[in-house]
Amino acid sequence: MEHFDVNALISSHIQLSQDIFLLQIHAPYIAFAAKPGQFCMIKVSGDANDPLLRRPLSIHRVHDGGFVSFLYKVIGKGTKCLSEYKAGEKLNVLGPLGNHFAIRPAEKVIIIGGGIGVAPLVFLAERIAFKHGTTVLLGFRNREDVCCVEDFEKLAARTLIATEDGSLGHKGLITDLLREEIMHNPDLPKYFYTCGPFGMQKAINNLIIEELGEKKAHLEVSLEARMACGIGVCMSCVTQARDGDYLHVCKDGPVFNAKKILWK
Amino acid sequence: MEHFDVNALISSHIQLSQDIFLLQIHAPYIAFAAKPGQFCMIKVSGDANDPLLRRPLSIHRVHDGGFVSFLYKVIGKGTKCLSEYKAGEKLNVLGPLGNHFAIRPAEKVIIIGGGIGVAPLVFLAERIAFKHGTTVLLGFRNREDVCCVEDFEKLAARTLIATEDGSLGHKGLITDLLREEIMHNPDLPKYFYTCGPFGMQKAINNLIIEELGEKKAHLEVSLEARMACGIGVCMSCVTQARDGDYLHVCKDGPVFNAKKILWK
Amino acid sequence: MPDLSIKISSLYLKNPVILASGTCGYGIELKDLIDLNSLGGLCLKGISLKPRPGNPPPRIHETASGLLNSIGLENVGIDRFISEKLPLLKDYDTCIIANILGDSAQQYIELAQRLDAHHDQIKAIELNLSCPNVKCGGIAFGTDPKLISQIITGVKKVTNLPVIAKLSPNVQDIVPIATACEESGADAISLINTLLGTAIDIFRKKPVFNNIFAGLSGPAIKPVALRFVWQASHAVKIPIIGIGGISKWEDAIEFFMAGATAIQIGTANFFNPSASVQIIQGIKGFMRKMGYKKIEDMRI
Amino acid sequence: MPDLSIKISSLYLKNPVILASGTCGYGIELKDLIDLNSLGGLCLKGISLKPRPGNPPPRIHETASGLLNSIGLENVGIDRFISEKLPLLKDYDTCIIANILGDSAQQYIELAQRLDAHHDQIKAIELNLSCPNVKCGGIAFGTDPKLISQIITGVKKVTNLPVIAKLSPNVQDIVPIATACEESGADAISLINTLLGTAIDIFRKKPVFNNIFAGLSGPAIKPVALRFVWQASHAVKIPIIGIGGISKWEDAIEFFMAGATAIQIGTANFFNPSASVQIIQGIKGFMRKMGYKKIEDMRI
Ligand SMILES: Cc1cc2nc3c(=O)[nH]c(=O)nc-3n(C[C@H](O)[C@H](O)[C@H](O)COP(=O)(O)OP(=O)(O)OC[C@H]3O[C@@H](n4cnc5c(N)ncnc54)[C@H](O)[C@@H]3O)c2cc1C
Ligand SMILES: Cc1cc2nc3c(=O)[nH]c(=O)nc-3n(C[C@H](O)[C@H](O)[C@H](O)COP(=O)(O)OP(=O)(O)OC[C@H]3O[C@@H](n4cnc5c(N)ncnc54)[C@H](O)[C@@H]3O)c2cc1C
Ligand SMILES: Cc1cc2nc3c(=O)[nH]c(=O)nc-3n(C[C@H](O)[C@H](O)[C@H](O)COP(=O)(O)O)c2cc1C
Ligand SMILES: Cc1cc2nc3c(=O)[nH]c(=O)nc-3n(C[C@H](O)[C@H](O)[C@H](O)COP(=O)(O)O)c2cc1C
Ligand code: FES
Ligand code: FES
Repeated sequence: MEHFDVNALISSHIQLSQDIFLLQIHAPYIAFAAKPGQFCMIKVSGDANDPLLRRPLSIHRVHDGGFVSFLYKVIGKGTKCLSEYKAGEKLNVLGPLGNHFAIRPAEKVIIIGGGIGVAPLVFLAERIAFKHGTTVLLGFRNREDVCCVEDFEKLAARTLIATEDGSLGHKGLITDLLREEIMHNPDLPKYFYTCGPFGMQKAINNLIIEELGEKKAHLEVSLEARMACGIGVCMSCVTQARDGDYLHVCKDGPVFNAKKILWK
Repeated sequence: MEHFDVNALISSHIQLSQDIFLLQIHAPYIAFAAKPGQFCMIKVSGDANDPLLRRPLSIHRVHDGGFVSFLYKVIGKGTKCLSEYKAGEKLNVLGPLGNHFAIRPAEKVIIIGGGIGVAPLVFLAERIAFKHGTTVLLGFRNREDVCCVEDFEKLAARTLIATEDGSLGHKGLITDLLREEIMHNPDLPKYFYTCGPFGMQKAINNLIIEELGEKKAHLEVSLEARMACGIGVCMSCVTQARDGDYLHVCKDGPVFNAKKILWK
Repeated sequence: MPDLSIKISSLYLKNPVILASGTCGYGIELKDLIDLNSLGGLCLKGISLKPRPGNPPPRIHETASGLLNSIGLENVGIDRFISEKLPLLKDYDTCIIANILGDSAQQYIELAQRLDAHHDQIKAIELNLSCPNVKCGGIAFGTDPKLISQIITGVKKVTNLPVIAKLSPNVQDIVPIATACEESGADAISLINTLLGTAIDIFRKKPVFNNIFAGLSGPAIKPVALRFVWQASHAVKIPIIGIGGISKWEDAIEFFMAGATAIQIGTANFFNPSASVQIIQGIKGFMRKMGYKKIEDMRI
Repeated sequence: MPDLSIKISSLYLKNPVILASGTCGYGIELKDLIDLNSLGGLCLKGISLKPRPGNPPPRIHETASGLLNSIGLENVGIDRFISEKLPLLKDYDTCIIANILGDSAQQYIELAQRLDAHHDQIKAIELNLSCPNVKCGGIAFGTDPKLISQIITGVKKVTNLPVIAKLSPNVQDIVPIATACEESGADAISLINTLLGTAIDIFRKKPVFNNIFAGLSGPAIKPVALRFVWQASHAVKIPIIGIGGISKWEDAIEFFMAGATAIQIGTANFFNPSASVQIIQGIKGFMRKMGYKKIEDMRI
């Protein structure tokens, strides 16, 4: 896996809601090499040492001309720092990192995103949905958090939304949508992709196994872990595998076959 | 001495040359209380811890409506950080701090500034030159570094310039101008003010004593020292007094009677 | 409504936030910037028998999220402290703690005796045990349990004021030292003092500080300070006052959870004079939100 | 043109910049990002006799300008290290240093013996002496001069490779330990390993790490690391390899001036993978500008 450490110009940086931002940089090497599901490590404090570590963000989309975009939520010190960068400034970005989602025929997949976990799924849908249609299920806490719906719709994807408070779409959890999708769809797609909170992905995995059985459940999940390096040298980013081993999210992942993961 | 810790809006921030910036903030309490020679401690890294300490900057001018400006040179990490703030952002500023220049009749004073040491002297000239004229001698390394000349001229001050490389005004040191001023001026002013590098202020002090004798030499200097607190609690900002004691620049100064200082 | 008050032996503090010695001068300097009455306590600049001029400049050097200092314990000496500085704090309602330092056990005892006469104003004595012991070739008192015991026992004999032993982190194991403090009658332990560090001026090719070494403080040292507090609080029963890199209320909570009864704010006062007041508010808010009633409820 | 090369006993390094153990994996992972041939050396991830899975997550926690880690020495074990990892570095022209760790002196000796057979590729062995000694109730080897001597003497008997003793900073006085290393035949000393620290998760009311304590690294610890290097280099004659918080060439120069012969870059590799290469360039530029001909000329 080839990756690059570039000092990239910020081409645009837009606040989409209270705490969600869309960042676009010019990084042709990364744009060219990137595959859906991969991520970058971004230095958010310039030359200063606080915050010290880079922050991992999924590649949200790549654009003609060598642009790469990230969709992120401000949750702490690092993402707050990042949000203060302005178009025209430069950012140190290392990527593309990690493995990627397997690309399958669009009519056979369902993409499932929870919260800011939708970020990498647009890129995935773009690569998959080219010439096809895809089913996309999105879950959010409330209307404020909803994002990327038009992105998926532009790709002619069938996009269903659930919000916990019912302020948009189905009132309830994304698993409700998924159960319905599985039950009312005899012509069931074979491949599922998810990204979002661990608990959500766990619930999705359980549901799919429950409904389809271990053998027919093909689920690729994208996991998060605290990362120092992003390139497999620090051993910090582990998640536990079903066989007891530790998997390194930055190198063995972030995309995993759900069967490999210990869903505790 | 009353001082305030305010979270001030940056009203403008202009790059005057390669490394000199003019920063203006809205800080009515500070503006109202400020006297020439006083300084502020500015937090240059927002909520982050690197750089950790505030940076001392002299009050360059105060303006109607409660605005305060600073004129500073980027020399290291802290001033670099500061220079990246934009108008519309906020800065933590503590001030006004320290003692101040004594205000004397304009016709009796000579103001002498070296390099970025001119910063507090404009404020001084404004307070002094009100209704009067003042002689101002300014020394710089080269044309690039020259600043504030129009500020002084606007105040109807007689402004003479020396640059080390002769790219503007007299070619040579500021002491050349001062010697000439003293020698060719029978009607000598009684009070001198300086701000600038320690070596320059030392040379000026020597020259004045040499030419006028200890008794007639009335020189107020503004000194710098590394400061952690700016308010007299950390004891870090010492300079040595002639009597062997340590003076605290942030509280006993930054303005000192030159006779009190050990010019080593 | 959470109750922030704490007790350290006979000492009652309205809240557990104290300004650390050497970072709040003689207290009065801060009166414009914070309401001194809102503080749990004020630990004043370290005082010696004779005035000390301190070290030549430079006395500070910034490091990544840290501060090296070599102030050299500059202070006005016990006489002027009592005659000039103490009276200025007369009208404030906060707990005043005197911090003392000496070259020998005898000096600590003499200082404590002098201060005891002012127990109307001074509510506790903190012993800075990180000073070099002149009699024993300059080894810091803080590294030798026997010397520490000697000082504490001696001081306890001459005063009824609560005695706080302030320990140095430049030791391999804090447990025997904390235990020695407890056994010799200290009412509390405060830690940490600064970590020993240095910096070099590469353009002059010499150490930044005349004394080569200096003390590191600030957010950089917080993880180390917290470790010492955890270790000490699990080894002794007397209260621990946590110090080291505290600049936000979240930091303070970490120290309470690690076993501290109170905390001191040091370097943060320099870059944010309102830190202490903000931290008191933050502690209150957190306790309310999480349903903690007393500071000690937060202890893990 | 300054000469950046250095010698550590029989070991020749083209320049004094080495990547620190645990921060560059098995080396090969970095090949896309930096020219491995430009490095003075690569100190690979610490290796034990048996593979070690490491600790459960979380394994890292960010602090102000620092990083706490509790990786738990995860590694593939000596067998896979030799069969899978070493061959990948065959074609690179940089000095490969193996870092080893054990539960007992015997394990260090056995590891050294196994590695000695690969002296075509491995040019030195670094002993990580900060591991808890299982036989002695978990006290770190690095705090006991006798244990250290035992390990070094034993290792020197089974290999002719230069042996570097990597020391822990969690001690009161590094001098007796450094002296013990020198006397028992170590070819060099590297320091510091991480400072012991901790952090608390205040919302879960428990330590962030399962093991409570973790190791602090990064720019925050530089002043402390530099102090240890100064103290050790003034106590022994064998070369010192300085480690701790180095992220810029200026930091590296400080270490050389404090007495280091070489340096290692650790945590900086994480937030700036090009740090080592930039530091080599920076050292060169500084030496040229200031007229230094050899690294040792910079020593104060
Ligand atoms: C492979 C990968 C891809 C990601 N993609 C996105 C994305 O596209 N959009 C987005 O909004 N977020 C994404 N995240 C999560 C994002 O990295 C965290 O929200 C961010 O690191 C939080 O940093 P902070 O300083 O604001 O928060 P703090 O909580 O202050 O961070 C403290 C430390 O914990 C780490 N940390 C905190 N939360 C997470 C988390 N969820 N995952 C990993 N480390 C964390 C931080 O990196 C930092 O080291 C991704 C995470 C991973 C591992
Ligand atoms: C009372 C006072 C008034 C000042 N007024 C002005 C002004 O109006 N305009 C201006 O350009 N500069 C002024 N200075 C100098 C200014 O404070 C320094 O240039 C600035 O602190 C450098 O910080 P840095 O991080 O960029 O440099 P670095 O060299 O990276 O700073 C490292 C450390 O040294 C301290 N330091 C470095 N140089 C100085 C210095 N000359 N004086 C004090 N501390 C220093 C820094 O504050 C910091 O703690 C003043 C200094 C003092 C004491
Ligand atoms: C400038 C300075 C001066 C200090 N002077 C003293 C002192 O006189 N007596 C003392 O016991 N501790 C002194 N200390 C140590 C602090 O009280 C505190 O223990 C240490 O700085 C760690 O806390 P912090 O990280 O919050 O600053 C001083 C610290 C600093 C930074
Ligand atoms: C994630 C991580 C893993 C480490 N693993 C090892 C190791 O296996 N063996 C070892 O001797 N030191 C290990 N160290 C310590 C480093 O080699 C180095 O001594 C320490 O981090 C200080 O340097 P730094 O501040 O430049 O990181 C590790 C450090 C980190 C941060
Ligand atoms: S983040 Fe360093 S190994 Fe995965
Ligand atoms: S800067 Fe703290 S006393 Fe002067």
